[in-house]
Amino acid sequence: MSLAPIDAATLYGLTGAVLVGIGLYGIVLHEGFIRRLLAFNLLGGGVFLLFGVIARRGAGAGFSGDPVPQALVITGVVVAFCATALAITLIERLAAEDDANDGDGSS
Amino acid sequence: MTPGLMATTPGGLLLVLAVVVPVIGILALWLVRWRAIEWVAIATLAINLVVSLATLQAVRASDASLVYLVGGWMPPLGLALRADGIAAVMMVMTGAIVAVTALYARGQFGFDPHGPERRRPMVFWTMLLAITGALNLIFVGEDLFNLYVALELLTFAAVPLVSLDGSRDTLAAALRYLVFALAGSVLYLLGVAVVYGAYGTLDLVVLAEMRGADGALLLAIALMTAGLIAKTALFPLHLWLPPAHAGAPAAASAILSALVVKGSFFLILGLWFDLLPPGLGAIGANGLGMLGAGAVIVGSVLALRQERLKLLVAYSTVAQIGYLFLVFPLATGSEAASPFASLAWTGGVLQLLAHAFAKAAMFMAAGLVYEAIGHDRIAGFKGLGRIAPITVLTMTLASVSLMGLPPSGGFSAKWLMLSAALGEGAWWWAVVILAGGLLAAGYVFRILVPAFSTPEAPAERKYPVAPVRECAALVLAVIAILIGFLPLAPWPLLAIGRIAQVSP
Amino acid sequence: MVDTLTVSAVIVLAIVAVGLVRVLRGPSRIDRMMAVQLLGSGGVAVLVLLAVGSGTEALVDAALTLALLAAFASIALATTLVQKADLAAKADRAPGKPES
Amino acid sequence: MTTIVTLFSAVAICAGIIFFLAGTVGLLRFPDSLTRLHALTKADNLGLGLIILGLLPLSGSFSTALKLVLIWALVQLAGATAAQLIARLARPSGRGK
Amino acid sequence: MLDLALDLLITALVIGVALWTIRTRDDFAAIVGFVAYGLLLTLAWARLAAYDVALTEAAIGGGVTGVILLRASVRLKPVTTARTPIGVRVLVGLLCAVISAGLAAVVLLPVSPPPSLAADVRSHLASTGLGNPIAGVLMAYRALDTFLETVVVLLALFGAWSLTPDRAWGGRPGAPIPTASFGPLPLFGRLLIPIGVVIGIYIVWVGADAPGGKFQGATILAAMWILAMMAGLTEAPPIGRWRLRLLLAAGPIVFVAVGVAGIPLAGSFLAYPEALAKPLILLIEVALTLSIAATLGLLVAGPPETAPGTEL
Repeated sequence: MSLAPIDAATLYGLTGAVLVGIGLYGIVLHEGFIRRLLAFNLLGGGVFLLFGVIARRGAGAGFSGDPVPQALVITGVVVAFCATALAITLIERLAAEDDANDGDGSS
Repeated sequence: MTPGLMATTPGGLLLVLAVVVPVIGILALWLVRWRAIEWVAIATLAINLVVSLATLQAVRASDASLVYLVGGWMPPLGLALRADGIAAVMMVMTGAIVAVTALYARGQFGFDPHGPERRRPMVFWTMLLAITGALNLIFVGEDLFNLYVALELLTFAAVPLVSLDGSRDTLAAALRYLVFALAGSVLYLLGVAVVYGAYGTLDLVVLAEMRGADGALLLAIALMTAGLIAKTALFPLHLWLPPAHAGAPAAASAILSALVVKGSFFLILGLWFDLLPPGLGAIGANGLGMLGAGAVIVGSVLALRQERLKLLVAYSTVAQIGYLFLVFPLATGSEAASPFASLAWTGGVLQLLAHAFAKAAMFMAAGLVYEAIGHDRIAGFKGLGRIAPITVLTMTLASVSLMGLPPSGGFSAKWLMLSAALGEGAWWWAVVILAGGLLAAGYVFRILVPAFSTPEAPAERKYPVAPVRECAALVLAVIAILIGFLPLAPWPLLAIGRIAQVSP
Repeated sequence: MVDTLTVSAVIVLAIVAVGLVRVLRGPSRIDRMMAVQLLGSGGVAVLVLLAVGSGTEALVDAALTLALLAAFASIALATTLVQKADLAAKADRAPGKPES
Repeated sequence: MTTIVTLFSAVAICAGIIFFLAGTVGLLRFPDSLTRLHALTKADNLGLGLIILGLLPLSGSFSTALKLVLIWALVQLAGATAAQLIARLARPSGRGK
Repeated sequence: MLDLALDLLITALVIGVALWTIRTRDDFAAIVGFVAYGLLLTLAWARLAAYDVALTEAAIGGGVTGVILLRASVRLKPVTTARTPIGVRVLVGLLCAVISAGLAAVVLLPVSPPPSLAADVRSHLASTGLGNPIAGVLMAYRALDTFLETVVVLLALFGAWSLTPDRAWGGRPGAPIPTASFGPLPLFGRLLIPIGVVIGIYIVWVGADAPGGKFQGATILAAMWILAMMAGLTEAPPIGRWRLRLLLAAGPIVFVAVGVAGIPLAGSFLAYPEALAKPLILLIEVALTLSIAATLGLLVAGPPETAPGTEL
């Protein structure tokens, strides 16, 4: 085991690691649901980047990257989108309910 | 690589059916006529129960895991499904509880076969089937990413059940649950990435053979465990659970509390006992045990302070989940040949089973109480025994198991864990188990004492309840008691096919 | 030539990145949105520069997708804002409320 | 011949970059939303347009060149529409009419 | 060196935008920052030579996710919350920094040689008849993942629909939109939608042998459908309509049917007979594209808010 060369993969790997920290911080500390959802997506982006770096380093057999982690990222991105859409729907519905309870619908 | 482990076994197709049958049920549900949806769902769940029983029988008969290589592709390239003894037991537990819940929920949520299509029944039955399929996949999945998809499936199915009622509070509870669950999933996925980067495979069996004591594996397991703990609602990440489980309709609460939180727990079990090199996990196992102990105490104390039955039962779930995590220090510390042959392992599985049946019965009973008297404030329970005798009997039997009085599944579980703790000289865990039992007695007697007392004025039953629904809840409570008649010794069944055993 | 195209990509990205200061400063939603739209066009430019530079057809497709969908986002926002403004105007004109 | 093509590409791409620069400067320095919008459309239309124009001779195949033109057309179309909608919102009086 | 400069610029921007998204107090500014993040990630994926992922990110991360977030930001009231005490923030920050450091260590001390399934993927790819290795992973080796993913997408839609107010069940998705025409929008829609549909189909078609595929193509088609709804060119169908439900379920049904047919024909669930592998996979992809496009479109449109038959 030796230190990785400073190349694109390492650079994006470190970025992924930093993004995970940033996203986690936001998920834990933000109070608003929209902001937490954004933090979740930032964190997700970092995780996917790490998969991407693993794929890049696993390039071989004539492929520019290991196709398995790349395929996992595609699945992951779609699932994360669905989660975001479901959460947004829930947030909007909750806000509508709160508005109705406030009496007046104007903002 | 052990060749026998990596080929489809006879009966392996059962595992595919366990995953695919509920999915086909969901698709059918949205395409058949409105008046047929209950029958489609119940038929699907009946088939599912048969499949899970057949799986258990096949595992017992062959004394080995069932394996299916999906598409004929061998891991690590392809995905394998695998049911060992404990997975088969979990499948049967799930199959039985969802099937009984279906009988309990039939005709509920304003279902009118002759009226127009309604939201609540459509959503409830869809999500019930989805939870069944997702849990089956969690039990038989062998690939960490495949399991991630299963976890997401479980989350997306569970969240709409929380907000089925549609009120503001349940929407808020559902949203909070979703945020916890999503954060948990993404942490889990992060661990998956680290595992793939270090080993180039996500298959649990292959990984168990390759595992070394390296930092990447430890980091990955720490991340995945943290994510799964958030989904299991282990103290101190339990805050989302009580409002979510108490706000859902009774049939949904039963499934959420009895089964859904067990899915992520099952994965933690797998990670710790199959992937972590023996000896390395000792500190972590004690840490999990301490969180579990915290959950037992804090959950029980909070349950004691609740005014509403459903919230009390929900806090009781927080406490009972705590017991499950005592397995980690107890089974790791055991001197048995393998952790799976230890008293604590069997005790933990019994706790999981007994809690599932007792808690499902308890939530269903809570729903019936609400229907009978129009509220679930404990202060107003006087004379309940007269108006709803079967329901009160159900609550009593379930309470016996939750407290851990003999004879009941809860008693056997706690007795085995207690013996394990004392056998290892770890008396502090024994103190936690006993204290938890006493606190549980405290909170269940708060319900039962008024229920059995005679009211000043004769109480009246407000609404009629179908006897079949009362019986459904009773059946689950009786099963929780019957589990107590199983022999108080390690089950050989639970050790069948455990990965750590077959690979030296 | 490849180097020249990469240099161009770096320069374009750096330029539009400076434009992102508008996201920070605002002040209005429209101002922030415009900065992202500029980043979108710049991103498309970077992708096509890299695509032609490396001869990767797939990147042209990615640029095509980005071009199709990036502006779609700003249009969706603008549409929603217009709708909201219209609804607010309707509410303003409702009886009992004086025209502002 | 190749030199001329290369020269053409280089000039076009450089011009494109200059328009992007102008767009950014405008976006940052102009006083209000409408004038900033004006600067933005310059970058969108001309900046990207010139860069794509410069890349066309280098694209290697007809289909790639076609896609490049399509990309430009899409950004142009969407940019113009978004600009109109944005302008409608940015107008001080509100929604026109 | 030059390449590294570009990568440094992209990574610095990604991190900067992420920090902005977390730090700003304004919800809308945060969302705009996130949209920029999606755009920049597309560039990152391009630089990592993961072209399929770059396409996915361009379509989903840079496209439709931004749309739903931005729309929500306009509809929601801004929430201002008190900041957590500095001590807690520092503690959480430290914990996050530890996790980042752990991951950075994993990145900086890679296993050598790096583990990879690329050779395995290559050696079996011929039997699937596909040229794109990603498609091979998604449709053959890990077809179960993909099948279940389509169920996840469908379930997310049912979950969103479950939030329909009771009276609106069976109605048309989405908030009632005032039928005012927004000047250039219908014209824009008429011009863009045909082009977008062609591009979407192209991306799906090319996916068998080159970067592209059903999720990316379906997302583009979904975006075009949403555009048509926004421009007032079409209405979302009522969610009670049987044909709509068949469209949503068609993808998973075809997938599971082919999968089950594999048991007698190819010896295993989700296995394809070698001679028919490519046509069968294409059949599944076409069905999935339609279902996923419809599902994603409806997911963005949101649950019905008005009772059936009472729309504007």
